Amino acid sequence: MHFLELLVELLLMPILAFVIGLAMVLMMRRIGARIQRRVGPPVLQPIYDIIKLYSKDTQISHGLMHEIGIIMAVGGYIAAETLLPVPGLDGLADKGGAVTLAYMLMIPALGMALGVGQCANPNGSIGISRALTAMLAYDIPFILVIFGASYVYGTTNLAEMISIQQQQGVSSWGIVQMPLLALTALLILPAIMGKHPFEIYVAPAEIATGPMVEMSGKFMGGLFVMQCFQLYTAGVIFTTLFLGGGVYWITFLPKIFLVVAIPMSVAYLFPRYRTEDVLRLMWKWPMLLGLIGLAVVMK
Amino acid sequence: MNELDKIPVRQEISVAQGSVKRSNPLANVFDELVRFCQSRSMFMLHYCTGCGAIELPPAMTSRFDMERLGIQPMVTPRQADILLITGYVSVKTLKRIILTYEQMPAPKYVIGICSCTVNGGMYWQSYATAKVLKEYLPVDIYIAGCMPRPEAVISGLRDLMGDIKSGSASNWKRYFQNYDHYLGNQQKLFDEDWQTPTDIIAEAEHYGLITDQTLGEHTALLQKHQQPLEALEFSLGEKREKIRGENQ
Amino acid sequence: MNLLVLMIALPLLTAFLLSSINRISTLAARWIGPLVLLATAVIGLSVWPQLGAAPLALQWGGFQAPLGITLYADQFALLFALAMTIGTLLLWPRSAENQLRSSSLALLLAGTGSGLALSGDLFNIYVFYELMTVVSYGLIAGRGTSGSFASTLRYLVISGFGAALALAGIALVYQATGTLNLAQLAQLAPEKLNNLQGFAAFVLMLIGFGVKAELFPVNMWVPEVYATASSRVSALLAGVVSKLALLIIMRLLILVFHQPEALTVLLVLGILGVASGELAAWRARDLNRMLAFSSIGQLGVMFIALSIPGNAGIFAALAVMVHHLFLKPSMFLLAERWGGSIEKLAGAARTSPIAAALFVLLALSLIGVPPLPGFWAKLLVIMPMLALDQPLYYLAVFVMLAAASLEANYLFRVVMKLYDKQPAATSHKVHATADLATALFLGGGLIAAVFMLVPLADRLDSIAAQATDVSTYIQTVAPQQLQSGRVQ
Amino acid sequence: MTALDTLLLISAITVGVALLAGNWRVGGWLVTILYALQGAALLMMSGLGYSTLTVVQSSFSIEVLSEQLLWRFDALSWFFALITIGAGLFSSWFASGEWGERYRDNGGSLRLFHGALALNVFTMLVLLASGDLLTLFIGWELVSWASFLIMALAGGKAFGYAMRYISYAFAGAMALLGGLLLIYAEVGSFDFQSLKEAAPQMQASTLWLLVVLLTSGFGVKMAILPFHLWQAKAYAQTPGPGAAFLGAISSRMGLFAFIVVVVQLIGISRLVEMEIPFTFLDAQDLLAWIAVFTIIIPTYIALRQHDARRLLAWHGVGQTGYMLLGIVIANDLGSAGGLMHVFNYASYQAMLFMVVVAVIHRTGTSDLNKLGGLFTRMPLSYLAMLIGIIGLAGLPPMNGFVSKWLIYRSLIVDGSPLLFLGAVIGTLGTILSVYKLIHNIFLGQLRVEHVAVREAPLSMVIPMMALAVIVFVTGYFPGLVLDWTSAVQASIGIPVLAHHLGGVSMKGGLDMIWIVSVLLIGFGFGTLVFFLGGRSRRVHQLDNYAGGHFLTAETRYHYSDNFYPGLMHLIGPWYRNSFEWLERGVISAVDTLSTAMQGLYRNAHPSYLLLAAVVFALSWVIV
Repeated sequence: MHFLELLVELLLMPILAFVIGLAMVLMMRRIGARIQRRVGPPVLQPIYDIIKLYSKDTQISHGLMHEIGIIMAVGGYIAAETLLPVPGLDGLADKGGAVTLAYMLMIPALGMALGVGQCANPNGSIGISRALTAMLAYDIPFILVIFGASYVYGTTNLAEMISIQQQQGVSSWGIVQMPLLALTALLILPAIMGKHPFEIYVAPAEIATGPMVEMSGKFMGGLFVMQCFQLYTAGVIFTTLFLGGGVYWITFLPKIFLVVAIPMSVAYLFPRYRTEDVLRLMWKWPMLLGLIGLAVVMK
Repeated sequence: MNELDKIPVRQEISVAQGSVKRSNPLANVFDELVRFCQSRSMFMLHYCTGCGAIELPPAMTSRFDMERLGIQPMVTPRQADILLITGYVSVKTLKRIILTYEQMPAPKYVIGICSCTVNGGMYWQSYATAKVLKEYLPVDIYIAGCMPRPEAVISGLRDLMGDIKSGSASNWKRYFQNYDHYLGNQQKLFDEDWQTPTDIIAEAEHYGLITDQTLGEHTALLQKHQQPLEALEFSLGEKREKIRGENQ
Repeated sequence: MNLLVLMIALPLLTAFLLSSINRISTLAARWIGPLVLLATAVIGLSVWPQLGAAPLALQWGGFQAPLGITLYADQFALLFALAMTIGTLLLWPRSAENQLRSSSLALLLAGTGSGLALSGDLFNIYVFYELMTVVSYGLIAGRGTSGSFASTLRYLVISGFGAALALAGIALVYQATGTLNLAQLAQLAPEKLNNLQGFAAFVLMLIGFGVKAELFPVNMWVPEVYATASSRVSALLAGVVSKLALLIIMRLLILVFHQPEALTVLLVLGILGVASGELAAWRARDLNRMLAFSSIGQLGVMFIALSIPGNAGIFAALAVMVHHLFLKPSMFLLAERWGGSIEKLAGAARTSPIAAALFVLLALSLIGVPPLPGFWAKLLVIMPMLALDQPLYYLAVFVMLAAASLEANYLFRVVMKLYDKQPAATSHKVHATADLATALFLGGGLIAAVFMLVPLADRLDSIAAQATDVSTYIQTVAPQQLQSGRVQ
Repeated sequence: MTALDTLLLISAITVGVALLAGNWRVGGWLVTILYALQGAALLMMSGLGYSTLTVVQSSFSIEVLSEQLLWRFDALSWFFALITIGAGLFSSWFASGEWGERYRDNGGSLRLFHGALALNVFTMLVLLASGDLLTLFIGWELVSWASFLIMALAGGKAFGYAMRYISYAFAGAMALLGGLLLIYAEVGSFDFQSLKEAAPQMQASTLWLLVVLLTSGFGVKMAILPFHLWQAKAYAQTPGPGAAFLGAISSRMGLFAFIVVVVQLIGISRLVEMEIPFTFLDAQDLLAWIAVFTIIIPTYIALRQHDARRLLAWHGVGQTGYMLLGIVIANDLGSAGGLMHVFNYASYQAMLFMVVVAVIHRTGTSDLNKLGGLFTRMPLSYLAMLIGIIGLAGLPPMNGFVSKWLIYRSLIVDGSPLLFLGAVIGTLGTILSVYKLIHNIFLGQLRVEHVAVREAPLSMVIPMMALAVIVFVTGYFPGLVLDWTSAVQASIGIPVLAHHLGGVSMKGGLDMIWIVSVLLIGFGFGTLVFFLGGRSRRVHQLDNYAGGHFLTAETRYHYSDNFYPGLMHLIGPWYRNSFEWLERGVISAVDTLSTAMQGLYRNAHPSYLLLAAVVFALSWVIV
């Protein structure tokens, strides 16, 4: 039937995600610079960085798993993007749904963790330990959000969630239906994206950027690509769950950029949290909000 | 103290290699693009050995903002393109600097900041200080001064940027090509069993940068003392004899 | 028919003649005891089939019942008479210095035991019971250690009290009915003994005879005696003699005392026996004491089974008794060389693998692991209790099940020690061949029972049915009395 | 002679052959072939797994206590038997080669090991075949003691753990016996059918008592809270492949019996009616919450282990919670998930144990703080462990994801956010813990003493790889297993899950064929992107950034101990060993009582008691 069409969609979705992700990285760095009253990087800086990293003459590898780890990290995101419906492109949204997506997103993290492990650098392992702990911290409220949304829309299919919100107008948007859960999601968004103030796992001065300590050249480049996907995914998921998704790119893009911009703008104002403080914070306020939100939603 | 011109540097090789033109015009464009990106995205490892480091924060923060030039600080040699050596280098520190340099992925550049890296500066008489950085590592740019202001630092970085863009900043290759010379100087300073856990000769082979200056008496001495450094290979069966030696 | 009398008379006679025989020939004195017992067993077995159809009553001493000495033999009684005889034969006491004395004591025990099982009136029962008690003092003290004397004394005191109480109970019965013949009592009981006096008589007799049956408050002698007596004697006392005492109580329950309170007393004492015995066994540090406490627990289960009204209770009790009859002597025989601290047993399985394996089998059966006989016996006890749907019986089930868990725990602690890979410092004694062979024979009986479960159950059921058939009892002993009873 | 007779006969023969020939060089292989034959006999009944057959009777039956004892197979038994025989086959295969020789050389009795393993399989088949409550109990006890046998084989410490197991198991069995006999008293028969008919009329109080007794009985074997303490240590100490076998299937027998009696016969709908006073909960909720705590607590205990076998064994306890949770939810999704998780879990748990045993075989330790960097030395074992941990953590593309997805989805459908949250907390803990497992063994720095280590022998690698293939293929095509679970659902009277080869056909369903394909293609593109960059150069593990420090082979440069300090800083104080405390409390209570009883028998003067009895009796007479 529309097999060819689907194939094109599947190809297009990761590419779009990457391009938009690049722009988001730029935006993030610009926001950071502006907050610090700097000029910030030029427009094409993310591309420069990636090209430079891929074109390094020395690509230091610590073994096969180090390489496979990076492949898993990038490949996993490429695959995950096809589960994420965007205007005009539903991809495989009906084959998996929100729960599948949430677990698919752990594949890149796992790949990266394995790759870092192979490097035999304790700084990397410490970073992974902290990153996994942080994941434990934010995933618990995140799962409340996923559950709440699935409950409200009566489905875990993201494409259906979008169509429900689109058909019934703004009043049916997630943010109106379940404002507390939206707030929860917003609170944990910087942690999901691994950004300030929850980036203890990179802690450059302390554990030499943690997981990235042995990453050079294209390995680092792969992680830069992954970061683009990461920001994009976070933005799109939030938009899909709470902001009605989008039928047109023209309305969709501002939403996802806004979603990413909000935590970024706030985040740079805070100092880093320690690991146990991340846990304590995440398990206190977002969790509380999430539970109340759920109670409200489920009556 | 060695004279600068006594260093047997074969300038013409590196220059010729740096600006080699490929016959395919597209490949040329590609090379240009890569060099441009490399020049516009420089990650630096500031090895803050001395007082010069104090000038870097202003260069990075709101006043001068290096990031607008695509220059970012990085904390591990694996991610860095530039090694900034910001001040005097004691003998003990130099060992670390050399290791760090060797762990950086090519193309890599060294910038010596402050007079101390040029000729020892105010430590010129110190017994514990390596005076001329250039004897041990191929330095791309010196930014002299005690200490140089942020403007000078940025200016130096821009010079390097230009060199990279034009393809003439290829001093890193000299380290491989003349490894015996650099190693000799290092051995003279440290001891004859001096070694780092990095395998420079294998890397030189990897990039085809072995010249007749790469290997010599000093590398022979090195190989006498060196622990074997082959990467760990997969093993399914019995053929373990080669790697077993690693333990001894 | 009259042969049955020989079952009692022959061993008794031999016992008294033994010393004379010994003067003539020591060899004959050594062998005559077992041979007589063998002969008695053969007699008993030859009578066995004909009892299936109808039980036999025997008036002895020239008077008719109720005045004469009445022997009553149904399969139930004969089973335990046989158990007594064969048990004594299997567990024939072997002591180097006092062979003569212990032989005659064993013969006496066998004779009195058979007599006890076959007696048909309370007075004879009391006489045989007392005789048996005295014989057991001798057997227990036979070891001659200070410990055995002390425990004998303790046993003596309690038995004395028990005997007095039993006698008081019998007196009460006699006062109420004017007879001690069981058949006549069975006739009179519904009107004369179905009151408080009857109940008091029952309780007194229960406690009195309960001394031997290891009934809860009067079983304080058990651990010390079994720990100090020789294992063969302990096996005999725990395995066989206790069952005979139980048999009397069963007879009394079936024939004379039908008060529901009687059952309640049995139940409560049984529960207390199980709980106290198994709990105490949990902390026992040597095998003999552990087995002693465990046998208190097992006897408790039998009392619980007896407290179930109707045929089912007798059947269940019979099953548990027969199971215990095989199991406990076997275990005590194994404990013969494994006495002392359990810690010292570490690694004993290496020196005596067969004994260790047998111990595992016995332990498994004791705690009731299917398909071994112990499980089915336990099932027979619990099933009718739950059907009764009464709180006290639920409690009993709970206590039994909890006790089984404890039992599994302490028995397998021993097993673990036996199979420990680090052997203890002292070397282990190997079992005497005779001990091991007897234990294996009894253990083999348990395994054989697994394969003959169905016929065995049927057989026990019919024995129980025969035992509970009161009217047959009365009719067999004294047909004319039955009629006159009605006239009265 | 029915197919079931054949199966049981071959299984019994396997026990005999194992006991007879276990010590021979070919003994292990002989036994392995016999397991394969058992598998073939099972396949003769494969109609059970596809709902074309409903029941296969055994022609053997006996009558005891006027009860007809029956043995038969239905879809549920078939499904569990498949896993049992598979686990037996692979474990025995694993044990047959070099592992067995080493075991024998170290003084172990291979005959006893193979015998115990075969006995376990046989007794489990007998249990699975039970056709009424009495045979169920008989099978139950046989299985318990067979597991005890294999646990105690190692001697030493294992004795203590096996002892603890049997104390729990026997107490559980007694609870079970109480429950079953209570049913008999209520229903008047041990027959399944009569219980099923009588259950709807039972009084709530009886039913409560029954559910408590049965669940504790079955729960001890499943090691659900609060009976979970025995399992991990006992399994971890079982010799090598025995641990793989026990870990894979042994405690599932509890689940099997739970499904048969509580789900199939009493019925979950009956549980829903049983409300707990003064709460919003009913019996089903209670069970679900027990399941959830069984997920969470053992998983986070596993996180603290530093012995690979214990870590896995504790996860085994935790994973049971998922199965129970799915089954207790009892809608089409949940029960399919719970059942499928039994299969999935068996496949990867056996494999993970095998990997750990292979590592012990080669390095002599399973201490996570004494290993590291074995990836280059044992790459195939690493691959197996990787696949296994992805399965255990429940991530795509392995089969563990599918079953967990089903359970999550059922909780969403059911509208139980807190149960869902609990299940996810368990999964997250699992991810943390399995990463630590693979990292500390295979990743990081290779220690000097392990440089000469080689890949495990083929006799060990092949079973691992075969299991890995199963884990992946049933993740790719979950329909293969869902066919069987659907047959089981049909036979135990739960709504059947609509499924296809790729997964679940429903609104917001799951199609693993697409998901996995797209993931693999994604990896393909990832590889392309990766090779856009220049050729990579492998460096020695000592060529590593250490803040300028010079690394040598003697430098321990591997992060392993206290792997999650940040997390432990916060949740560390929450580990209070409450259950250990509880257990010790019970033991000392029994101890005190026992001392009192001993005192009663030993010290208290018997005549006093006698006197009391007399006074009591006389007063009764007089009053």
